Formats: sequence, structure tokens, C-alpha cells
Amino acid sequence: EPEIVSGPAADPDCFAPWSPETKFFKFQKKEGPYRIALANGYIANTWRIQMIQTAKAYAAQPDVAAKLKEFKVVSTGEDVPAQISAINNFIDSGYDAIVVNAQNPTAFGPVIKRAKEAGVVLVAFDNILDTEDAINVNVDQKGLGVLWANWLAKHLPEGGKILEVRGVAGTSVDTDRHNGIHETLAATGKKWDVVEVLGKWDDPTAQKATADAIAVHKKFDGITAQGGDTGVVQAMIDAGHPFVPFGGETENGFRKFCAKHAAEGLKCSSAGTGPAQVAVAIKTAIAALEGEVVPQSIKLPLAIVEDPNFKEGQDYYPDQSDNFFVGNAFPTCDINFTAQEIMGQSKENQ
Amino acid sequence: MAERDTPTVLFRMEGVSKRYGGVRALENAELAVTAGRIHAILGENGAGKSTLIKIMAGVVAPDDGRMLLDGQEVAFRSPAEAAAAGIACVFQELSLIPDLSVADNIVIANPPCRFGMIDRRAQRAIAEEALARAGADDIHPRAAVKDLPLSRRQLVEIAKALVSKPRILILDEATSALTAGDVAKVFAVLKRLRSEGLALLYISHRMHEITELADTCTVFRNGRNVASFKAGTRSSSEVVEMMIGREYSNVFPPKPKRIAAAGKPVLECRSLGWSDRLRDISLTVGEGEVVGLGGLEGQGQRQLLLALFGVLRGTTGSLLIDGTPATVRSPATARGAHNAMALIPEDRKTEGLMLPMTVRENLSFAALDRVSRGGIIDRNKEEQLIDEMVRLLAIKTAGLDIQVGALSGGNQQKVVIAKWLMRKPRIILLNDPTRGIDVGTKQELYQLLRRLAETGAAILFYSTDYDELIGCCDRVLVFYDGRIVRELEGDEITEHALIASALNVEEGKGTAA
Amino acid sequence: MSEASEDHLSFRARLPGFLRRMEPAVLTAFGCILLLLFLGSLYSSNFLSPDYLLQQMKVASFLGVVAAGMMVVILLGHIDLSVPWVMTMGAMMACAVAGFGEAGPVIAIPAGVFCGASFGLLNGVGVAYLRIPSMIVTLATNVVAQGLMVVYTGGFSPQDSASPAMRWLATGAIIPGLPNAILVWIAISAAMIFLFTRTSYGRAVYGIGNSERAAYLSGVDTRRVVMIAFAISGALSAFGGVLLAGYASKAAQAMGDAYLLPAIAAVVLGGTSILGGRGSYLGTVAGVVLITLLQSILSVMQMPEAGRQIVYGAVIIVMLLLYGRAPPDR
Amino acid sequence: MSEWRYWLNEQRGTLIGLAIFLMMFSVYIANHPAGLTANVAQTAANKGALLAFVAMAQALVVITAGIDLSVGMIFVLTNCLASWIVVGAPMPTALGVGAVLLTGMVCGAINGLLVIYGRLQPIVATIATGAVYFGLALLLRPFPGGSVNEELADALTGRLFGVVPSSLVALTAVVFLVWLPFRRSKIGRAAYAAGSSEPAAFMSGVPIRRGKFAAYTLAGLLAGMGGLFLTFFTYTGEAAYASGSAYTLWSIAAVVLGGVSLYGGRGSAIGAIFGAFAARTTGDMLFVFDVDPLWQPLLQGIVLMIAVSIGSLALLRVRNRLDWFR
Ligand SMILES: Nc1ncnc2c1ncn2[C@@H]1O[C@H](COP(=O)(O)OP(=O)(O)OP(=O)(O)O)[C@@H](O)[C@H]1O
Ligand SMILES: Nc1ncnc2c1ncn2[C@@H]1O[C@H](COP(=O)(O)OP(=O)(O)OP(=O)(O)O)[C@@H](O)[C@H]1O
Ligand SMILES: [Mg+2]
Ligand SMILES: [Mg+2]
Repeated sequence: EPEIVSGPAADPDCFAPWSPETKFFKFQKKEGPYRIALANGYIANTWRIQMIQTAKAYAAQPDVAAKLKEFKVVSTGEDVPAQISAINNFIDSGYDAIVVNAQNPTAFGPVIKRAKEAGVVLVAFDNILDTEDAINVNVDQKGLGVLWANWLAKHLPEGGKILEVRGVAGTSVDTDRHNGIHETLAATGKKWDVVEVLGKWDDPTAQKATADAIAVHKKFDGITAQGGDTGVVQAMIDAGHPFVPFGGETENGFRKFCAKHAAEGLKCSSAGTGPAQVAVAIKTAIAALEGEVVPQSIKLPLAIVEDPNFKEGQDYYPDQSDNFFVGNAFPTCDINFTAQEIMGQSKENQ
Repeated sequence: MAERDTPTVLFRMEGVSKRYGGVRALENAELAVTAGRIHAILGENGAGKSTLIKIMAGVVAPDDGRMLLDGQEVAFRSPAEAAAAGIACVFQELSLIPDLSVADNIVIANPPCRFGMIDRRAQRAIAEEALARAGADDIHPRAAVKDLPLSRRQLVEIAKALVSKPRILILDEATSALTAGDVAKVFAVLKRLRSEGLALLYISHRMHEITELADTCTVFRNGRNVASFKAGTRSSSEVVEMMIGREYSNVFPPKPKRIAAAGKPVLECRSLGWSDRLRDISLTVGEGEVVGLGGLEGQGQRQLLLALFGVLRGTTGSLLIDGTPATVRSPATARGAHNAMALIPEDRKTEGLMLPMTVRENLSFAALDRVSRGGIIDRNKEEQLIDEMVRLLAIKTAGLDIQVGALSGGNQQKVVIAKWLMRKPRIILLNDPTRGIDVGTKQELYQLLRRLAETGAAILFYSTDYDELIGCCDRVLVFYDGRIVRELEGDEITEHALIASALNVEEGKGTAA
Repeated sequence: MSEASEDHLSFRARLPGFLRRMEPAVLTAFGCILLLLFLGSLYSSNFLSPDYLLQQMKVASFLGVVAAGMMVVILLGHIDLSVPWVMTMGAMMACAVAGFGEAGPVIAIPAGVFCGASFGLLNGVGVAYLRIPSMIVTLATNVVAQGLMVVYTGGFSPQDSASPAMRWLATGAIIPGLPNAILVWIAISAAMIFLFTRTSYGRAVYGIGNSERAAYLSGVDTRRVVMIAFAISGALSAFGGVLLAGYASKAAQAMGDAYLLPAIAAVVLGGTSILGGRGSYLGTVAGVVLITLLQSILSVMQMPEAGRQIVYGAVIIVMLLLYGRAPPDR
Repeated sequence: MSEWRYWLNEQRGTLIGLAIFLMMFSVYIANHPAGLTANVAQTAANKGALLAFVAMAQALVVITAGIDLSVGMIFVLTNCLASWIVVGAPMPTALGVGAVLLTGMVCGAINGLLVIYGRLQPIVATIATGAVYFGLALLLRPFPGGSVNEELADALTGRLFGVVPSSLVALTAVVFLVWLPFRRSKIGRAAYAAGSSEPAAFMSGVPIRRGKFAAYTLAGLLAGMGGLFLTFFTYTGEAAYASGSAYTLWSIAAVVLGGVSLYGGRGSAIGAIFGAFAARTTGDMLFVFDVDPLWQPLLQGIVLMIAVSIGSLALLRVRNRLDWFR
């Protein structure tokens, strides 16, 4: 049972509260080293794989490793109940803290209750939990939509025809970003014609959807895509669509394009939070176990790079995979992974 | 010509027709069924017999005509309705459900229920009684039907038909898979049922069965009834002529006088064994020889053919072909260039043919390697070989591009044989090839066999019909419990000898009806 | 009943020769394509523009290649559920090999296809030799393939951009205006038609689909035929993945997920019996075009995902009811 | 053969399923840090029960020689529906439960109608209806949320007398109230007969259509129970496509592990339950063994592969190669 205290948090720069109303937790200090588990859901996409690599890399950093007795990762697939059961099992097996990338924000009520009773620290990140009883490491998904919409509004002061490539229907991330975009555009009072297609955060799917939209609508004035952005740009190139302002995610491939075609009109805003946020979640879990004050809801800074600031080797890596998610630095948390560190980690393990 | 109806006509069919696409399966068929009689229905393959009774049993809807039961017009929309009206049927294609138990199957149409659940105790009692009535009380009611041999299944099928206490019982070639012993049991049952006042409809291609059982006969040809008459008023050759519509001469071709050691041995096996179904089988088949396999049903004859054809695993002993040792691991090696074997399988519908494929595709299927080069089919060559075969076997078909399933049973069987003859096999294994085939076709088949033998093929011929073994074979090996117990040659091959050795008794009258 | 079929016959008799030879299911499928385009053109005339149609054909060619492999397997009465990750594997392996030294770009595509074929072979061994139902074997190999790709991506910092050859194959155009992907599809289609109609292998496939027992007793090595069919399916899935990677200019996890159900649906909408033994390749082509167009038109019309799923499902049901029904019992 | 040998023969598939499950589960428990505590059992039971419901549904259809690729989507649809209407006072909750189950049945019945009266092949027909059901789920829950009567939910996912997982009790009750009556009724036998050999069943005057229709409809009902249970387990509804298809695919694996023949006519829903629990345990294995996280999916695939290959051991006993072809 954490004590509810008033802020600020122990490391106020890193553990920034989500809003002024955010509560602060102070857990009973436990003696280290700790047993920490990561309950992941789906694994077979690049983001999740990179996330797990990062988690392993972070847990292996000497100062972190010194505090950990055990760091265990289990991926349970798409099935929410399986993930809930995994967390239950971690609780029953006496883990001190559980970090979770939840498949569904609303489904974990009972297990949160159990964690609380058992005195286990539960930290959610990426897809967070709809609760005040666990720690959430939040990405401002709606804010991301707002950011992209503002970027488009800035470049298209007169409004215009926008292609919005959405993610996976029925997920909260997709809905939040979508709402952020539309509310912001509506607030400008300009005339916007938004064509929505479904890209499923997947390059080929997004590319196909974009190609179809271009073939039928011929010309868009701006594009925003919440994933699969490399494919979207590829479709523009293949269709000979002129480059237009683009608000998108942080894929390496997308940023490569942005850097290369900026002069031709591909003015990008590339923002998001890379898989490295798992490190912040682990750091939070350790801080909580050490009895330090942490906010119930932490606001992660967005890693934003906007035209014309794309720097090779820092904002994007020409020799790395297109699928690689850039934006792995959280300087306020002393977390700063380079691509090499993340992808190289397990090579030594091999 | 037709016998006038007696007043106790139970069921009558008038002007019933049925077409399948372009085929007229039944045209203006008439039938009158009387209680307490056994009605035989005769006709060559494709005459429409099965179609007729399928209509009676509600399996197939007629295009035209009407049916009267007790003078009331009836129309059955399903077998269940027909059963409710007192018409039960043992179909040519078995209608047992393989995964259910014998008892489940026997009561399938109307299981006994208590509180909405099936009462398994009652079911078992019913099943045991029905099995006893069908003379099959050795079958365990709880055994799964798929584990029973074909002949046992036929008995279960009859037991099942009896459960509904039918007034009309139809048997469509119900005895074609039965051994003589089982046939005798069935006949006893049928005669008892007749005396209980049932009307029985009996379809069979075995003339002697008809002679023994039938009270009245109706002959069909090309979907029409050609004659109805009291049994015994026509000689069997007259009947056969009515069926095939032409002169009927000697069924079996003359056997050549056998010289002591016929041709040189083509197929030899030495102490062949497999599981406990084949024990120490040694045999030789020479060039130009037709060797029969006799004995009761299920004594290992089929297994021997399968073993020779490479289907069985774990056979022991050795096999010699043309005097050199050979290993046959699969039908593919068996039919291969050196071994040149062919097997006419037991069940043409599932093992011999691909029913939905065309006649052409079926005919060339086993010989594709002969008509193709590098895996690519030479269509001209294929066409040429097929034409030759269709002519050789006089296959009656509306065309080469119709589904083989639309042919009548006999013509289907011809297709099976033709598809193997296309390979010009030197060793031909026949697994009861005349089951359910009319006399006309049978006759053609016997002649064909003899011709093949004359061209030097070695033929191993299993048949459940003793007449065939007697009429066709140069030698007969009689099986009992997986062994060859007797070898009969030349004039020794008589019904008496066959039956006696099949029962593995030295002398004394057999049980043949 | 018989009257109706005669009417039908006489109607068909009046059609031009090449149409008469086509099966009714194939004809209906092509009819549905025209209807779909007509309905689309009511929304926007751009649905009939050559640009749009070529774009659709290009995209359809990926599905077409996968569906061709699926069809071989379905004709045997089996099914291949390992398509998603075998596709992904083909794509990723081709990209990986492309980055592998001098020879890499040359052998990239064959290497990807080879990986797919080997996985198909694994399916084939399971189905033909171990006689596990294909639905189960391929389900399991799909999970295994996924596992391999996760390990691979996580452990080897993979090279996953498509080689120029892959790009060219999917998006280039030897004949100006006609994407190569379409030519590839045409070439594979020609090969499939030849395989099905002119080779003994094709006959064996149909034969086994109708009755494996009869085919075996006819001396066909049925197990080998089945195994090869799965290898073909695996190879074509992987090749589809290679093309898709060329189109997207890179390989990515889970890129094949969207291809399994459409591939099955395309084959079946084209009149192939899911029980095996019946079906013609042209039907599969029609099915592929139909599915691709349907998805695309729904997408461009901006129907929300919920409505799109409902319409997609309903259209498939209606079309099957039109011509995909089994014959009546009696 | 004596009576019990016949019984053994009839139940072989189910018993093999049970054996596989027991084997895997004991390995799991032996390596679990907490051992077999009430909590661990409850967790395993809840998770297994969900798949068990869906697998039972699948088994019913598979027995008729069909397949239902929409079970997962019915499961998702009923979950979304339940998250709207299974709330509030006992009375509305009960009505809600009734409506959810009815919805499941209707979905199953639609499948049945299409397959039986529409004469469509089950594989494709249910792929298509699955898309429709998922679309409806998405209409109900464009994003995750909703709620459920939590007392009821806790009661059904908790423990009875502090030890017995109530989900297992519920599952057993369903076996007795739905499966066994079906299995022992005329309709149930018709379903088996139709699955084993449809032409033979037709010729024997078995009510094939009614039997198959009942099987599809009850399958919908069972999938609906699964969806309801999912709602109890998660307190919310979510239209998750991936999870729907995962349940569909795993239900097929479960059915096969539980000894139900995909060719129809053989096996029982009880076997499917064991199969479901066995399939779930393959996932749990990764939890107790220290496997590199990236290797886990591969390992699970291999375990699944081995589990489904067990059945092919019987092949070694086949001495007549014709038996290969059913
Ligand atoms: N389902 C069907 N489809 C097409 N044609 C059929 C079908 N059933 C029967 N026929 C045709 O109808 C005719 C009569 O067939 P039927 O089975 O009644 O003959 P049969 O007298 O029973 O012959 P057999 O003695 O060979 O069993 C045959 O020409 C057959 O090809
Ligand atoms: N499928 C069957 N076929 C034939 N006989 C059966 C079948 N099932 C049960 N019987 C027999 O029917 C009688 C009563 O069956 P009942 O089901 O009451 O026995 P049981 O011991 O409860 O069987 P189970 O445990 O399998 O349910 C027994 O004599 C049994 O052998
Ligand atoms: Mg007949
Ligand atoms: Mg009992």
C-alpha cells in the first residue's frame, strides 16, 4: 500500500507529473536487490522487439544491474487474459515490481487490486492502465495528434485536403491520436477536408492504403500518419505525388526520407516516444521500491524532431534498418541509448 | 404378359420417371408390391433398379409419376418419412455411420428415449434383439462399425432395417459382399420375414439367389420395366436375355487345356506373412495362367493382393518376379516398369475412381507416366490410348468429358479395369471385380481376362462368387485363416470341393444354400 | 430442376467460345468484378481510371502470387495457415541476404523463396508423412516461423531494406506503364495453368483432391505430391513476401498477416472447392482481383473499419450464395 | 473385448487429451516458484476456462465435420456486448447475461443457416461471418471500455470455499447442462452421425440438418459464454481483432489436442476442454523456464509442434497403408 504524499517527486526532471492534479506515491522502502518482471503482450513487431532489447540493455547497465536480483520478461501475445494471468503469476511468485505494456487499458482492474494487496509495485508504460492505483508512464498520445495537426496547420495556413493514415481500429492509442488531430484542426476554424484511411501502423498496409487514396483523390495538401510512415512516403514517391507537409512517427526510414526530400517539400514533424520508454518505467519501478516519491502518472517528454533539424547519426541512422524507432533518448532521466547499443546488446549474448 | 395384381397389393408405383441431367435413369416405371412375397428386381447395370428403390425409400425425389401405399397416394421427402410409412431399405451403398457403435447405428432412425435423452440400456436391448434376428449375434453391439469387416457390416445393416418393423423391406444387392454362409443365414431370415407377412424387394445380380428366393420377378432395362412374371415361369437364360436384350450364350469362355507346367513363372512368393492375417503363403503364377483365390470371406485373400501390391507394411517372406527377387514397397513401385503389376481394387467408388473427375481423366490416371514426357502430358498420345481402351472394353458413356460417377456400376468397373490395362500390366491382381456387376458385363470381363492371359499376363483373381472361380480359373488356391489350405486344379475345381476346403473340412456336404 | 439447367445450357451456348468454356463460378466472379467497378464509379469516376486500375492490379499481384500457392494446397483438400509468417520470412530473408556481401543482391530473391519452400516442405512432411491435419501443422509452423523471425530481428540487427532487384521486380516497369509485378503475376499464372492442365503433377493434384486413396492405389506417390504442393505454396508465399518487400522497399515483422484470409477467400470465391479436387485457376485470378478491389474501394470510400468489415463479410457471403453453394442433397 | 475395452476405445481421444494436459501441467507446477497454491490454480483455471469455452464451441462444430472460424469473433462480439449490458442490479444483470448468451446463439445459428441451408462450405462461410461479427463488435466498442457487474464477475472468477476456482465449477456446470444433454440426445447423435458420414446419415433418416444446426447454435452459445466470461475476467469490452483470431486458431489446436477428429464424428467437448488447458499450459511453460524473451515465441511454437505431432505416433502402428486415408 503506497502512501499518498505531496510532490515533488524524487527526481522531478525525470518523474514529471502528468498534470497538476496528479497524486504522488511513496511506497514502503524495500531492501534490494529486487526481482522485477516485465509483462509484455504482443511481441512480433519491431517496436516491441526493440523495446525488449532496450529493457534488457537497461537492466544490464552496471548501476541498474547492481540493484536487480532478477529481471524476467514474458510475452503473452495478443490475448489480454493471458497477460493478466502472467501478472497474477508474477505476483504469486513474489516479484517486487512488475512493469507492463498493457494490451488493453481497461481490463486490468482485478489484477491491479491484487497487486496493491500484495504490495507489488505495478508500472505501466506505452499502453497504460486506466487506473489511479498503479503507476503510469504516459505518452501523451492525444498531444501527439495535436502536435501533428498544429504542424499541418502551420504549413497550410489556408486549410486544405489532408490524408490521415490511422492505426489499428479499436485501440485507444489510435482513438486518442485521431481525436487530437481532429480537435486541433477544427479549432483553427479553417476549412479542412480530411480523408481517413487505415494503415494499421504497418508499412505495407499504410502504403497500399495511401496509394489507393492517391489514385482516387489525386492530390493532398498535407499528410499525417500515426505509423507505417515510411510506407506512406514510399507510396507518394511511387505515385509521383508531390511532397507535402507531413506529421508522422519516429521510424528511422521515415526520418531518412524527411532528411532527403526536405528540399522538395517534404516538411516533416517526426514525433513520438521510442521503445526506450521501457527504461523509464523500470527506473520508476526501482525508485518506487527504494521508497522514493514518484508521481502516480508520469508524463514522458516527446522526442520531437522537426524540419529542418534532421541530423544524421543522431536523429536518424542511414545504416540502420528503416524499421528502427528513433528517439531513444530521455536526457532528463539519464537514459540515452544509441541504435548501436540497443541492437548490439544481444549480439554479445549470442 | 405381366401377372395381374392380386387384391393384397400393398404398394404401387405408377409412371415414375427420373432423369439425371441427360440420363434417363427411370422412365415410366411400374411396380406392384404384395405382402408376403419376395419380389426380385432384375436388370443389368444402370437399368435403374437402385434409382427405383431410392425413390421408394425417399432418398431421391421422382420427376414424375405417383406412388400409392395402401391405395393412398404418398410422397416421401426423406428416408425418415418412408421409414415412418413402413418402408425400410438396405442400400447398395452402405448407410452405416462408421464412427458410431453397432447399437447406435441399429437404432439410429429412432433411438429409444427417456426424459429426452437416449436410453442406452434400452438401445442395447433393441440392438441385441435385432442382431439376433439378422443372424448376427456374434457382433458386439458396442463395437465401432468402422472396425467391422464389410460382410459383418452388411448384417448390421440388415439388423438396422429390421428395427423399424417395416412392412416393406428392400434389399439392394445386400448379399453382394456376403459369404455363402452368411447368405444362407440372411436367406433364412428373409424367408421367415416373408412368412410373417412382410413384402420384400430383393435386388441381386446373382441368378441362383433369385431362383432360390423370389416369388415374383420384375425385369428392368434402360429404365423401363420390360416384364413381370411369377418366379419359375421363365428359364434363367430367358431372364438373362430379357435383361440384356440380346442372345445370351455361354458365360465363361473355354479354358485352354492346361499343359503340365504352363508358362514360365511370372509371380512367385515364398512364405509370405503379414501380422496374423497372412501366414506362410507360397504360390506361383505362371505366364498365361488365371489363378483364383477361394475360401470364405476374410481369410486373407484381400490382404494377399494388397501385400503383393506393396500396400501392407511389415510383410515377411520373399517375392520373385520373373524369377528375380523383387521388393515392392508401394503401388508406385508395383506398377513400375519392372514389376508391371495392376490391382483392380475392392471398392471402385473409393479406391478405383475419382468419381467427380471425368471419364478421360480417370482412364489415363494410372498411366500418366506412359503418356507424358518430363511430366508434361502428350494429349494426342493420351487420346489415342483412351480411345483404344474405350473400344476394347466397350465402355458405354455419353462422352469422355462427363463425370465418371454418372456411369452405371458396371461401366465404372470397366473404367477401373481399362485404366490399368492402359499400362499393359504383366501381373494382374483382381480383388472381387464383379461385385454388383450384371451378367452381360461379367461375361465380357471373363472373356477379357482369358484374352489377357493368352497374351501372357499372369492373373490372380479373388472372387466371392464360386461360379466365377469354377468358370474362369486354371487353378484355385483356397484360403483359410490366412493360409492356403488347398490347391485345386483343372477338373478338381467344383463347387463341392471349393466349399469343403473353404470350411477347412475334408469331406462332407458344405453349408452352401 | 432439369428445365432450369437446360435453360442455363442454352444461355451458355449463346456465349462466345472462350466464355462458354469457363466455369459458371468463374464467369460470375468476373461479373461481380464489373459490378463492383460500376458501383465504385458511382462514388468517384476515378475508380475507372487506368491509374487506379493498374495500381490495383499491382497490389493484387502480391495476393495473386500467394493465392496461386494456396490454390494448389486447397485443390488437394488441405489448407495452408502458415502463409502470414512464411511470407514475412521470405521477405526478411531476401532482404537479409541482399545485404550479404557481393553475391548478396544476386541470390537475395532465390534465397527468400528457398526459405519459404523449406518451410513449406516442413508443412508437407507433417501433412503427408506424419499425416497431421494440415490445418494444425501449418498453424504450428506459422508460430515457429514467427518465433524465428522475432529471434532473428532481435538478435542480428538485420538488414531489412529491399534490394534494387526486389524494388524493380515489384515497382519497376519493363513495359512502360505496366508494373513488373503484374508481369510476374501473369508469368506465374501461366505457369500454374500449365501445371494444372498439362502436367501429370497437376492431374495428380486433382486426383488426390478427389480421392487420395484411389490416387495412391493408382500408383501415384501421393505423399510426394502433397509434400511438393506445400513446398510450392511456401515458395509462392515467400515470393509474395519478396514482392511485397520490394513494393514497401523493406521487410517488416508481421507484414504477411493481412494475406491469409484474403488468399483463402480469393481461391474459394474463384470457384475452387475447399474440399479439394475441383476448381480452375482463372477463378482464383478473378477472386484475387475481386477481393483486392473490394478492400480498396471500401478503404477509399472511407467507410469506418466496422462498416468495412461488415460489408466485406456480407459481400463474400452473398457471392458465395450466388455461386459457391454445394449441390442440393436430392 | 470386454466392456471396458470398448469404453476405452470410445474415449481414447479424450483420455489422450487429458494425459497431455496432466503431463504439461505437472511440469509447469513442479517448476512454478509458488507451487500449486490456490492462487496459482485460480489463475490457471481462469485463463484456461476462457479458451475451454471457445474450444468446446469449436468441438461441437468440428464433430459435425465442419469448422467455425468465427468463434473467436463471436467471443469478441459478446464480450463487447456484455460490457454494455451486464451491469447494475441483479435483475438487469441477469437480463443482460441472457441477452449476451442469446446473441451468441444467434451468431451461431446464422453460421448454421448459411452452412446448412445456404450450403456454403463452413471454412469460408465462417471467415465471412467472422468479419461481420467483428464489425459489429467494433460498432459496439470503437475503443476499449465499459463495465460489468463486478460482484458477479468476482464470484465467477474467484474461488469457492477458498480453494476451488469458481471458473472450473462454472465450466463443469456447462458440461453437465449443455454438453452432456446434447451428447446424449437424439439431436446430438444426429450431429455425430452427420459428421461421421453425411450420406449414410441421410440415408438412415437421421435429422442431419437439425443436428448440425443445433451444433452450430450451441457453439455460438458456448462462444458467447466465453465472451461473457472474458468480460467477467477483464471487467471491460474490447473489439480486438488479433485476439479474436488468436482464440479461433488456438481453439482448433485445443480441439485437436483434445482428441476431436477434424474429419468429424469423433471426439468430445470434454476432450476439447483438456486440449484447451493443455494449449494454455504451453504458454505457461515459458513463465517457469528461464528463456530469453526473444526466444519465447519460437519455443512456444516448437512445444505446440511437438504436442500436435504426438498424434502421428499412432502412424507407427499402421500396417495397412490404406488406413492412412481415413
Ligand atoms: N446421381 C446420379 N447422377 C447422374 N446419373 C445417375 C445418378 N445415379 C444414377 N445415375 C444414372 O442412372 C442410371 C440408373 O442407375 P442405377 O444406379 O439406378 O442403376 P442400377 O440398375 O442400380 O445399376 P447397378 O446394377 O449397376 O447398380 C444409370 O445410367 C446411372 O448412370
Ligand atoms: N455406444 C454404445 N453402444 C452399445 N452399447 C452401449 C453403448 N454405450 C453403452 N452401452 C451399453 O448400454 C448399457 C448401459 O449404458 P450406460 O451408459 O448406462 O453405462 P455407463 O457405464 O454409464 O456408460 P458410460 O460410462 O460410458 O456412460 C451398458 O450395458 C453398456 O455396455
Ligand atoms: Mg444399383
Ligand atoms: Mg455412465
